Amino acid sequence: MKPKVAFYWCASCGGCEEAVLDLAEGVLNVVAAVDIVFWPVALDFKEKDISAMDDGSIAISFINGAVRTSHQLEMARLLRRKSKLVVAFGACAQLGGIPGLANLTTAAGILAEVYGDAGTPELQFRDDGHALTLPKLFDSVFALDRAIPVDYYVPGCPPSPKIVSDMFQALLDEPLPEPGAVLAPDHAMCDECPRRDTRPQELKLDRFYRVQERMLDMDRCILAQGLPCLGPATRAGCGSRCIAGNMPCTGCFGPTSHMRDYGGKALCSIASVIEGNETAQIDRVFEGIVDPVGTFYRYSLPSSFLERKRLE
Amino acid sequence: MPDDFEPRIVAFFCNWCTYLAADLAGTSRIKYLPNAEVVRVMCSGRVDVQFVLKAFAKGADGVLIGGCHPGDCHYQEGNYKALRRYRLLRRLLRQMGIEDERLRLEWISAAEGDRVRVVIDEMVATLKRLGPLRKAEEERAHLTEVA
Amino acid sequence: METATIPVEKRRITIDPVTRLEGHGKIEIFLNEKGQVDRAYFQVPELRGFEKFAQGRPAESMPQITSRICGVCPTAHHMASTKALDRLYQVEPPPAARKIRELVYSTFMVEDHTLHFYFLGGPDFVVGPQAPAAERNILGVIARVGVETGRKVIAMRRKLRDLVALAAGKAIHPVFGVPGGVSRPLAREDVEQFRLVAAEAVEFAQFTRGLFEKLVLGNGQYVDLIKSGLFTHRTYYMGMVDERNLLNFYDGALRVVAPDGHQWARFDPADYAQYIDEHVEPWSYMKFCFLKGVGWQGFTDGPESGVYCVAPLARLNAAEGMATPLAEEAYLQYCGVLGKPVHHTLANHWARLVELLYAAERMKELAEDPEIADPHVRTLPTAVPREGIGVVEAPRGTLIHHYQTDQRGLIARCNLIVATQNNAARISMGVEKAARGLVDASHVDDGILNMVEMAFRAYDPCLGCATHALPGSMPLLLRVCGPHGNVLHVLRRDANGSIRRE
Amino acid sequence: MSDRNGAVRIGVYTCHCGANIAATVDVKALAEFAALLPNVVLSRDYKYMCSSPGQDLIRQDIRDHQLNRIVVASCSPHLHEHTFRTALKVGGLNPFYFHMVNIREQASWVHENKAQATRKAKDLVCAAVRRVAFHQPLERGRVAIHPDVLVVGGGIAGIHAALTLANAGKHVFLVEREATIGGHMAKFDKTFPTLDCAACILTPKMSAVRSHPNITLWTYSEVTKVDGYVGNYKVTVLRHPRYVDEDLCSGCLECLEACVCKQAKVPDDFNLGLSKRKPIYIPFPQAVPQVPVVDPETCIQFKSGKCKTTCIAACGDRHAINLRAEAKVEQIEVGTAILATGFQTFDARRTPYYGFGKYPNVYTALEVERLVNASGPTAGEVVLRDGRLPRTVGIVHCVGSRDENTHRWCSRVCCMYSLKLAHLIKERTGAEVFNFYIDMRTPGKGFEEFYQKLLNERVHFIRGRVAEVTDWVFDASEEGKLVIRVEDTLAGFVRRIPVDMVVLATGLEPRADAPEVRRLFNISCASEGFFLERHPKLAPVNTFTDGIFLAGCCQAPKDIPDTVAQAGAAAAEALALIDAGYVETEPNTAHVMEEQCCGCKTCISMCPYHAVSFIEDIHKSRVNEVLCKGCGTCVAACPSGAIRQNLFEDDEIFAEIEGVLSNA
Repeated sequence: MKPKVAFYWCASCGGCEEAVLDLAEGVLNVVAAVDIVFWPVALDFKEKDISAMDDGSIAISFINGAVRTSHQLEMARLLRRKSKLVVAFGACAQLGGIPGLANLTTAAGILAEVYGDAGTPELQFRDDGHALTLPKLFDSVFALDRAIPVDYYVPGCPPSPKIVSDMFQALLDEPLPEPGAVLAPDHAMCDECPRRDTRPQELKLDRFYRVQERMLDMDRCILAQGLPCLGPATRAGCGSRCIAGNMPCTGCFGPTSHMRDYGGKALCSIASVIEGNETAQIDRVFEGIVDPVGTFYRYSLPSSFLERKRLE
Repeated sequence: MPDDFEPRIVAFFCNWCTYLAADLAGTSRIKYLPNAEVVRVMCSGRVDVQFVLKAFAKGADGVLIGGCHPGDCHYQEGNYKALRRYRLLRRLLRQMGIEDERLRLEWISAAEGDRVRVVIDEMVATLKRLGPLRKAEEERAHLTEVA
Repeated sequence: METATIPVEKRRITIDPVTRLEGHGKIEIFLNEKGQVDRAYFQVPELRGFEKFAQGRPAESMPQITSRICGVCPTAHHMASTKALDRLYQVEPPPAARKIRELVYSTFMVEDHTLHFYFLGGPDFVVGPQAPAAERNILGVIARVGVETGRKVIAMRRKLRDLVALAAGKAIHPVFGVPGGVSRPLAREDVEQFRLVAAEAVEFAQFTRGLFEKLVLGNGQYVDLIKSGLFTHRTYYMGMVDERNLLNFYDGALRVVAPDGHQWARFDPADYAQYIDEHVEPWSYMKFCFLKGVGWQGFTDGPESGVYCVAPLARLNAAEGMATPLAEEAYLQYCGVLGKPVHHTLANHWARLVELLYAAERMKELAEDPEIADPHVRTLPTAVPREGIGVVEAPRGTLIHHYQTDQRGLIARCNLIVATQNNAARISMGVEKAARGLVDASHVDDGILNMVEMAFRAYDPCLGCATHALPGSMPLLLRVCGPHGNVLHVLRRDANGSIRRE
Repeated sequence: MSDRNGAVRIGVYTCHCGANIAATVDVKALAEFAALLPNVVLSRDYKYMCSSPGQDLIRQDIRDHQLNRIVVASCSPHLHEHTFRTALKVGGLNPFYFHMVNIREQASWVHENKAQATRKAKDLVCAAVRRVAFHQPLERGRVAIHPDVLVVGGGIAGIHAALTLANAGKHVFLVEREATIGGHMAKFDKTFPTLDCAACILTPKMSAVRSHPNITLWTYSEVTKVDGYVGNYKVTVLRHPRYVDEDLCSGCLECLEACVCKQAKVPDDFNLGLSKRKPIYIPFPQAVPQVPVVDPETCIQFKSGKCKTTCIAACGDRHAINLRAEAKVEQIEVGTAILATGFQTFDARRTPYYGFGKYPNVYTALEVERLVNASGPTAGEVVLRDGRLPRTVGIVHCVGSRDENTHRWCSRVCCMYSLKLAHLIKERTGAEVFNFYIDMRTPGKGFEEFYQKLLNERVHFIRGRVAEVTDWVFDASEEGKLVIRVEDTLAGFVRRIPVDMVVLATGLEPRADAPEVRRLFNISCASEGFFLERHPKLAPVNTFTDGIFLAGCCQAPKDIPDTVAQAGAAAAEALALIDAGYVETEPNTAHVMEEQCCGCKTCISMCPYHAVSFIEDIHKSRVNEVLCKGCGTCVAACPSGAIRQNLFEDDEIFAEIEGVLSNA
């Protein structure tokens, strides 16, 4: 009988489901190979409905999105219990993703910003006797593996079609990959960059540019052109799509297995290839990097060592 | 903040200058505060930004990087690499709500035993003023929402 | 978890989750003692706070950051954001850049409307609202229209998305938008590919239109359903139009027509704040938009209520016609059958196909424009940034990005009004109306659940896709409770579509 | 964790270092604490871990308890890391399964509160225990030692070191900045305390250098660049043109006679300006090499180009004089280098209250050395500038020594050379000689006896720091004299001593260019500016840079016997390396994990030693482990973590960080 699989989303954009649909004709093969018991929306989340299923009766749960509300946490735990394997699918589940930038603020901060003085929604509300509830918004966004144990990771925002099809290959056939593996090459993206040979050996940047500050050559190393391109620090497998779009890598495929804090390591290396031995000169060079956290932790703040901005 | 707050400092000292300065402070029996604990590296250029972040994440209230004076690096220019990383890292930490004073980069030569005392004592005083980096309770509370 | 534990003191039916732009949606239906619907709520229980964490980010990163609001229509956010940057930096993109943007955008519109018709909303008609849930999905559609057509649809989508990727870097979360232009020009061979696929797209749109005529218009039942009062609300409508008041997705003025079809307002999108306001309900994370000039009167329709809607139906109401020949023809046929303005929510599906045709034709026009391959695709901005507003017509309706920055172009304030917010009030009304009309405690079945769903699916609330994507039905649980919350009976529709009473 | 040798079994040893540690750190508590740490199977404390019973303890335990990791909490790794690694090796364990915790220099010696010091020691031990678990077995590399030696500085230290090495059959390059070797010693007349003639003992050694087949002598030359590493230094030497070819010149000195400048007008540096020389000159009669130098500053041919160049004519067909000669750059390879760059004397103008430069009859000791020297400007006559014999002479000690305002250190030789000069002046002039001293320091063989001899010679000794030297006279007895004002701390009142001649016993200080030389050879200076030895007692001639040794006053002020002894020691250290034939290198080098390297080239520009190179055909970086000095900068810079450093692996450092913070 075909393995039962589930797809679920937490705090995410739906791009990951689209990434699966982008297998196009390939989707039909996947559908043929598995028995999909959930797609991102599942049954009413109450304990008793879920406990109706036997623990571990789902072969693989593919969970995308970060954990941001009590409701998503509950669901993630539930699926963990019901599944033999849980796959953190996409940058949000693996690293926290762009919604993870919310770790620079708090739930209160967000509600205040969004609703201002128009009044904020309440977790429990009675409207002429009708009890309505909303799940709790956490102060922090969490990568999936901070909430539940994760067996495999699929990087990318979104994962590239090749990565997705390789993933199905890898997980539907024996032998399974190493537990905890990130299902993508374990070297940095520069290696597959079409412009890799144009990177000079002696790179010493005397300033960083913002994208609106200079025209970019179509065929020269983008870092060498002064834009902080994170290709050297980012796991390969994306097919260097952003480079093809003539824009710098922003790191959605996250770290290789030899980095512990993606942003810290990326910063460390970018800061190593600049001019300047005096503080003033060095600071001038870095002026072009106006938002270090947004630059180096765009997809990975919740999975960084510090996890979030310090609470005031 | 509790009055008995004792800041924790992780100090990355280069083998050839600052670590020797600390040795000299020792042989000279110079007395300084016991809040800094030294991790020896061959050169301040080895200090990976990840190390600093790890230290802060694991409970350090301050991090001190000690290297050779500009031009004096045992490896010629490792200390400049350290300086460059430090300047950018400072700005990142600021965004994360971590004050500049909590990360300090100091050039201390093998001859400057007393400088070790001055720097560490100063830093401890500053950190006592700033208070603990992580206000343990609430910070843990929220980080363990999922735990 | 709260939702699991709160006591129900009235009879309730919970449809949880349904989904929308930012995560999940939830419908709560409360019955009175007689078992009739007392009140229904469409709740949005999640929020990611882009407006907040956008603060401090450099404006130029917003096109890529905000595209993560939605992975189904990232191109819409990317484009609205990029246009906001043009205004922010007061820079005019070179003609080629402007055309490349609209070309990519049109390509995206064709693709997204195709997705919705075949994968999401369409099945309701192609397969039929009463059909077993297990068939009401793309596979059902394929079964109905034939594998060949099925492959054709999938292949079409693939080609379109490959083109977006070719020009914009990635189909999901594009990267090509920069203030004052696009990051890369189109090479001749790129343009050639666009030409070929554009021609196919027009053909495909015509084919789809034919399919709709055959399957839907040919079926009196469906037409009646579309026209049924259950799915009718007389509200205001908003959409983007060009200088001739013809529909445009990429640029133009916003036009609002009253329930009687007359122009109520026509304004520069940058002035949106003078016309649109947001209402907050304490039981939902989603804000409900309404027309300032008219005012918020609660969840009710008619000229006195500021409730309005966007998306295909609204756009066709707000516009006076289509800018391309075949689309214009389709538009006239549509008005011929339904009149104008059209107040039937389910007509959205038909309107979408008219737009599909327009998007394909527009794509063809631009692909054949000789200027499109001009290598000059960027103007470097020089002005000091302060404020910028960018608006496009997303597949699901008007999308507004509004940024204020400091001198260095770091975001200070960010306001985003997404399509589904414009529709939120009308969706809630639709759900409640459908529920009132269909649900009663003694008789609840799968078809009824689906009818209720259709009330919001017609708007294609962004990520509604998920409610319908493979393998098909949105699993639902419907519980009818007696007084003091004792469960009378539970109807469960499982993922495989089978219905079980418990 | 290492799986190289099964489960990790750690032994932790806490050293008391007598009371040095035990007095401030609760060693018992520390040992008990360590015993409970993960993977620790044995924890001991012992009085002196570095002693041989201490080391035996480790060896024994490795066998008895199958320990495969060792942590010793004692002093600085700079002191005993090698000792303990050797102990591991002898115990049959790879020496790098070891980590040392510095709880003496960094805890017991610098903290007072025992509880706090102990708490800190615990954290440090905890860090080491976590770290050592990740250690990997490593092999030391071997680097062949080039047998040639560079000696910098041709004073007595350099000369002695060069001769010792040359006599041992090693080739020596001796580089001297001046036109002659001999250094300060060549300026002296007699040496204390034996009063034997400096020239008599020095000049034979100088000519031995000149004639020695194993010595390449380059005077008038400077080291401008040093590359490489122990055993394989590449040195660049700049040889200034002396305009007289050393090989062609026979040292007849006829050119000096022939010079169109009949009168010597140029102040003679060798005699500190007390005499004059010609534009073409030889520093002093016994100079080595015996080859004149042309001073382009003053030579008419250089200034006007219109000289008859009689010197060239005089040289005749030897053609040794070539006024168009240019500087030469020599490239040499050596395995080791000895720095014997010496000292400079304190500039007496920095103590204006002693009147040097103001009153003609105030001299520095070194000037008087020249005056009393038979081959000096006055042929040994001690006369004032006006030619009079001094009747009374005052010698002021500690000028620029033991002084908060100038130098705090004692220059060690001033007391003795002051006594020597007092003796010589009295001998030559019969003058009354007064010594003004703070403390009389005569710690050395025959020194105290010499002092007694002077006392018997009726030389006056007044204990007290001189306040000033002035010509402001109070009465006729002081008329025409210099008055020395001093508080006689024995008599207990201020005295005014009128004298004809004042001699300032100026101290020794580091050469002005010591910082440049230090950078050139990548060594350190101590706070006062003298070169820093590796260990003040155990490695007094070594530096922290392998293969670079120190001799003489560049390391600290010392007298001739000590200098010569140290020069011999430095030579012996060099010989030890050379005869071993190779040196073992620390294995803390970096290496690229090629399968992880993405070829981004970030590392290439990180390395100042060009140890990292880019292999085009495989598109990866590679580290040359011989060139790599193990700084780890490329490791930190590698964006994807594809470069690792032995002994400083990320795993190890992260474990250490978590360790020190384990009870945070």
